[in-house]
Amino acid sequence: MNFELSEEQTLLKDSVTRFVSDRYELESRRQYIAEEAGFSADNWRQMAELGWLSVPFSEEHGGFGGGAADLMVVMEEFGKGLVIEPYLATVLLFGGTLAESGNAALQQALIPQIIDGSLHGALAFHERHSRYSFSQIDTRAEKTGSGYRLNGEKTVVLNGLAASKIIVSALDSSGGISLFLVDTDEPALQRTGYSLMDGQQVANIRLNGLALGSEALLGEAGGGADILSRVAVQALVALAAEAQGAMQVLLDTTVEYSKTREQFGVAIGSFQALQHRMVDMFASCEQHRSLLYRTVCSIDEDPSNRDEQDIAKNLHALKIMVGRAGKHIGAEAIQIHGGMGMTDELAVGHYVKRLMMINTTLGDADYHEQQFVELARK
Amino acid sequence: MNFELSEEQTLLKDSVTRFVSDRYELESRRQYIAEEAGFSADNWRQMAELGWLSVPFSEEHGGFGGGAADLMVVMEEFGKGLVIEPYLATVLLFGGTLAESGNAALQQALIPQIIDGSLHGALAFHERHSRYSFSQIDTRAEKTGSGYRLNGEKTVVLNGLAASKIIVSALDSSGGISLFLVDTDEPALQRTGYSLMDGQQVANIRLNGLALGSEALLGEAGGGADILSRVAVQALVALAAEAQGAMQVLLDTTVEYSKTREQFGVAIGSFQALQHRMVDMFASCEQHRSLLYRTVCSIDEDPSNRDEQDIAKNLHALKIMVGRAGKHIGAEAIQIHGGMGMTDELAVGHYVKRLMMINTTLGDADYHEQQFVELARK
Amino acid sequence: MDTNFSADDLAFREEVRAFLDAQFDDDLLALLRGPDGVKSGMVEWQRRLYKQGWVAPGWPKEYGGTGWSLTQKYIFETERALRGIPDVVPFGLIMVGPVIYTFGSAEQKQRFLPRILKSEDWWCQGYSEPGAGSDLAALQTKAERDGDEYVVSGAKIWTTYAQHADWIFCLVRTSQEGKKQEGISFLLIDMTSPGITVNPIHTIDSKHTLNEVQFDQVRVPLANRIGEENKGWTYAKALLEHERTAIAGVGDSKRKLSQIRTHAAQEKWGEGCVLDDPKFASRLAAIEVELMALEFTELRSLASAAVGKGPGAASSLLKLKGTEIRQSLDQLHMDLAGYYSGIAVEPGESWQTIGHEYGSDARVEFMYGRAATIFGGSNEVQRNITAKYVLGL
Amino acid sequence: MDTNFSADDLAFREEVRAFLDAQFDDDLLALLRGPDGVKSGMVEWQRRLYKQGWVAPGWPKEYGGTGWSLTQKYIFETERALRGIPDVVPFGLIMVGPVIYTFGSAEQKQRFLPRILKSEDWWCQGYSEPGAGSDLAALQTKAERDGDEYVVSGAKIWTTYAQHADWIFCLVRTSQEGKKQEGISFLLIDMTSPGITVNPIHTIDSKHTLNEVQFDQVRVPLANRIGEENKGWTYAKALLEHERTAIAGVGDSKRKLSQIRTHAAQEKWGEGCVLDDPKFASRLAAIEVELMALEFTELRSLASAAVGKGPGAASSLLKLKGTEIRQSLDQLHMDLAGYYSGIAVEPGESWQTIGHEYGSDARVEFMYGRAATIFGGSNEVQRNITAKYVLGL
Repeated sequence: MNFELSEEQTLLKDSVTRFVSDRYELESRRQYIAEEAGFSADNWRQMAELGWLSVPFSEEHGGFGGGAADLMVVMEEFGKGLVIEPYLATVLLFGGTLAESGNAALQQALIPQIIDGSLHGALAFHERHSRYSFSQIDTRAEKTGSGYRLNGEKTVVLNGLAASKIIVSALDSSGGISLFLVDTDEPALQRTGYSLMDGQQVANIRLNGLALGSEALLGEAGGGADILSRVAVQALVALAAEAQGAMQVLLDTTVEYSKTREQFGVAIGSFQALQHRMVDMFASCEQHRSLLYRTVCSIDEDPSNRDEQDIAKNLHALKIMVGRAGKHIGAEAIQIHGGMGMTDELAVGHYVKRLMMINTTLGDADYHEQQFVELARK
Repeated sequence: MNFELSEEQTLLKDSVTRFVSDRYELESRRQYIAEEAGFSADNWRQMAELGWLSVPFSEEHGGFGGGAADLMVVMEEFGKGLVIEPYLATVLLFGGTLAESGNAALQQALIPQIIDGSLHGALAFHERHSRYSFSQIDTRAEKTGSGYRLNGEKTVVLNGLAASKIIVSALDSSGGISLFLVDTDEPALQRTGYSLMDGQQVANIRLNGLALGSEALLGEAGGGADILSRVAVQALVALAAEAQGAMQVLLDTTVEYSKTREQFGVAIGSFQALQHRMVDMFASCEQHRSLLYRTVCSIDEDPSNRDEQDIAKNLHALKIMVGRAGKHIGAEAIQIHGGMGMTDELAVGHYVKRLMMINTTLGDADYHEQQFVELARK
Repeated sequence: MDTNFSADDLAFREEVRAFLDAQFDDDLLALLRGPDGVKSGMVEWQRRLYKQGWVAPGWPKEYGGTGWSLTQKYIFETERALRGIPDVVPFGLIMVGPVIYTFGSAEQKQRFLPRILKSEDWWCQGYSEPGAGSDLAALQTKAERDGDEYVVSGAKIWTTYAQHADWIFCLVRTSQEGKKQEGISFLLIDMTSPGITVNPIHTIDSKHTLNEVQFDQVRVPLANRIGEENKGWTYAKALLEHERTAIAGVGDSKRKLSQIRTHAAQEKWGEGCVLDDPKFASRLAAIEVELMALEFTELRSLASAAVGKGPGAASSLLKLKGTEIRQSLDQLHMDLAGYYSGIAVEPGESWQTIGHEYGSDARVEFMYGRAATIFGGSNEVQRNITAKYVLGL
Repeated sequence: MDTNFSADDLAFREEVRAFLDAQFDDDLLALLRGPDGVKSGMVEWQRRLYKQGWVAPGWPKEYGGTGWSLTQKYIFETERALRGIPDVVPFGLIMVGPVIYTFGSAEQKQRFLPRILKSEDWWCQGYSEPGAGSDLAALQTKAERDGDEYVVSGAKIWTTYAQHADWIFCLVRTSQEGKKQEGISFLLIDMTSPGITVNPIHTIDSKHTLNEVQFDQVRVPLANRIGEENKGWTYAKALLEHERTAIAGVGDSKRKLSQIRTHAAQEKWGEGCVLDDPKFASRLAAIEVELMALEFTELRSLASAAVGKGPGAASSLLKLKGTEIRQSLDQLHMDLAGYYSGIAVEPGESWQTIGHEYGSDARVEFMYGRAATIFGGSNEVQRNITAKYVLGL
């Protein structure tokens, strides 16, 4: 039993920490967001050079072959800096879906481009009425002589504007979910970009009878929902690790603020009621960390001992706690910062907003609780 | 708009307050519980003499014709003293069912005996698997030539041992619920008595083919569930008012204790964390009182304005809050009393136990929340 | 013990309903939703109320109040909130007005009150300072006498709508002696005075509501002081008590709750809608129960005041529970909007192409609503006060 | 970063399972459930553990410990709790034993340790006093020297199982000088000494577990003092840290959770069972998630200690979260039992005729469990300590 980072992981962590402290002042972050892509192309190049874009990919695809623990190390530091570059969207969701879909030709063509930073992608799975389900969608893929024709609209596609290729989920005629790779310069594909409160640029994507060749199908026809669930494993760990970083910053900032802010002649951190509440914030933060470690360990378990049911249970539990600990810590951080917590100048509100978006990404706490309960019944 | 007691209600309240302060020291209460009936026959006589047993009955039955507010006044004071006499069981559940069942002959014969204190009754509606539903029962009433034959077992019958007559719910052949009046000296009726944690004596009642004449049927065949819901109106108000009294005592006792108990050289009531928690106890107590007044006002509304849907909604909301405020105030009262809160000597634990039993009587908070939600859907 | 409305009350309710339905019309709605909605929309609405004689129900009749009973005030407030009609901007009508008619000179009454009633002056409040938030009395903005003027220097913060304001009422320090509550005076300051700078504060709801107001040797006539020098704290405290009424926000929360129910019934989820989800319904129900109770906590308080017994101990809970309930509703609305809760659309963009039409409103309300437990005496300070004055701790 | 058990660990787990399954047999169970179960049952079980050499995993090998790694201790603890096997009575084996082998004289070690290991002496703890609960150092029980003896007078309270005890270890005041933590000594006192009276305290669970122990001029040889005079506080503090391990009660809570799941599946409700109720399932899930986290908070603490880094900051949460989780489970079990939760049946009465077989157990556990957040440093004191030492407030 061991919860220490390996030497390699410690080096990786130090390198991401340095990147964040060099490049992620709140003011620089505002500038990255103002760039056309919605993030810094220069940062992305830097990430590619440092090899971070290769972390989750297997060695046969030219990747680092990293496990969940490696990913956690990177994402926790990203969370501390509120890094805006679309690591989740391009590397984990788009790249992860390619890696899980078993289409060797596409993998060989595209994964190296992701790793070298030249290709941005996105995964379009949300719809107006899908809520948090991968399969409750209305976009349809109609079989044609030479391939497929897609009609429908996907919403809140992370990195949907900067992406040059997008993987789209659609219902096929058999009622199953299939995944298709589409180019964003297709005229039958129409994008509306907008921002989320955490600064991310996202898009809604309309497919107006988009015609695709049969090679655009990723994996088996009807196998899309399975692929997406496998992709979610790494993505959920990444989100939780990012949330861990953000929660830690909020906790530390709040405790520090309470030591310096004076009211009624003393530091507000000397008030017992606030002390007890900060202890509860600390508890939420540490309990979340424990569940993150638990989940990471279960995923990185020796293949002989790997227990998929246990992993699924841990992941649901983790996402439940991401949501709840994030809300708890976020609300208390603003409250204890008082009026200052309401301002956009201070970083507090930005961390809180990112935690709120993390909660709603890939299923919120209530959704995962429902899944957790169903799993327990089996 | 007016939340003051009338002059008559103030007199009634003062008289119950005096009774409680004269007769309900914790030690006297232990002695009442130790009596054979599980309560004090002398107290019961006193209640009859003071006219309290007549409060909810209409004037045509020889009662006081009191409304929900009058009942509230009596029960809140009972709650402050943890009065153990079976007012709920005999007057409100047994008497209330008679009054609602519309059987004039039985009403004329029995209600005066309740009012003069000579008759104890009980209402047997719980079963091993009924949980909080009136209708999910297994006891059956089979039609015979001359009447009915009852088979089954009722559980946790309040006042089931002291009662000489019991109203029993049973499924008839059409699947409806009917109510039957039975004498407890019938040989085919077998009772097992036991105690609840709040000191109440209750019984399980086996009906082994008990033969009844057709006059034993109360109200319409199959109309039992409706009658019971009407009976529940007054009973729920009474339980909530009793809870109000108990919560008020717990709050007051806890605040007082915190002013005198010293730790670390100061009264524990000077610790801000405890102060804030006691404010939350106060809030629970006052919010409960508000909902109690809301419910009472809606029941006592002029007949022309009476809104049954509104009353039902208020009653469910009230019982939800009885459960939640009771748990909250009870848990904090014990915690803030520290080790002393764990002892049986102090009254604290006894109030907490009574609140716990009130929560489970006639449906707990979760059950009523479900009902509240269903009502909101209509 | 009853909540029966008299026949007169019921007739009054009909009158209120008729007025609100007629006067809060589409033109006004368009104005309120426009780019300058807070100022031009609210001024227009308050003038319509003024014409009806209803703009200041809290004021004594002699100064232009309505003379309504507490029940009538409650009826008006309920009907207003149920229609989603915003409350009047409080700084003139609810806050400084009562201070002026209670403690002001005859000249001050004559000069300021009619302009407040007619919404000719827009007021803002200068209490909080960068170093003095919940600890209001620690304020440092200085006013030194120079002839028949004060010279005011310092800064006020969290000043709502200072960017629109013609006047600001301020607590300033006129003496360093004695306890910090002593030595404070209450001044009315013309916002066009030289030396005043208004700096916007950008808040987490991405709106511009709050400001910092700096005073650099601003000259204020002595005649603009309310009451005596160094007694300003007393006047401010009286005002805070006045502010307490309707602070529970029951009507607004009821409306929010009913919006959430409507939206949850529209939101598809599996074969049904989100409202069918027992856990969602349970969260909604738990809040509704608290709100049903709070409505009567407020009524108890009003009724007690109406029979001359003061608002009662439970009134100390109105802000605490009111803000907690509102924040729970805001959170529930956010959870309902799901990933659409995060959409930060600029005014005028089409919702239809993007997601739920309510997502962005829910977010703005959630974000700005965090302030409800911070400003106007944080909930921590409210608990301290209740512990001390109600529980005697 | 991994939680893989080594092959040796897995083999050890098999050994533990085999031992527990064989030795925790029906005879023992019957003894434990008998009228004198706590004493005779626990002594028998501890003797079986002693025979196996496993009764004191926390002790150094030289004094009779097991020499287990932290992982092995964790495995043993998990397997024990999953089977519902009670932990050893802590006062001798977990509490005073370590004090004696760490700070005691050679004579004391020789005299007391073997008898503790063999469960020949039953110990109890004399710390709390009527006036000194969470503020332990305020204790007043006095020990005055008289020749080669102390004369002890005063009272201890909340003394668990004092009615069974042969010995009590006590903190007593031997000096009034200096800070209250100074002037305290640590004494071992024979419970058969003249002047000792044990008065039962009846608690809200209707069981007799706690007592008040009065000392009226009780004579205790100086040789029964641990270490130096007036240094008792230091020894007691060291013991409190020792006590921290496994304080989270994860294994016991896991077992309780699985009991609740089983009972909820048996409890009919409408067409299905209570476990099908989404709200019930949601409450259960929320607690399980916290418990899954706490299990790893404990493991992180153990693993950190094992590599010589101390238990880490998160270990301060083990008691806080552990007791909160346990109390939530107790409440859920009560709610599941419904009106049957209130049944106060005497031992030996038949459950079948009355209601759910688990209702009364749930109630006793709920009631006694309220003490978990009060005794051994209340959760309020735990939060104070964490705020100070972990957050630096």
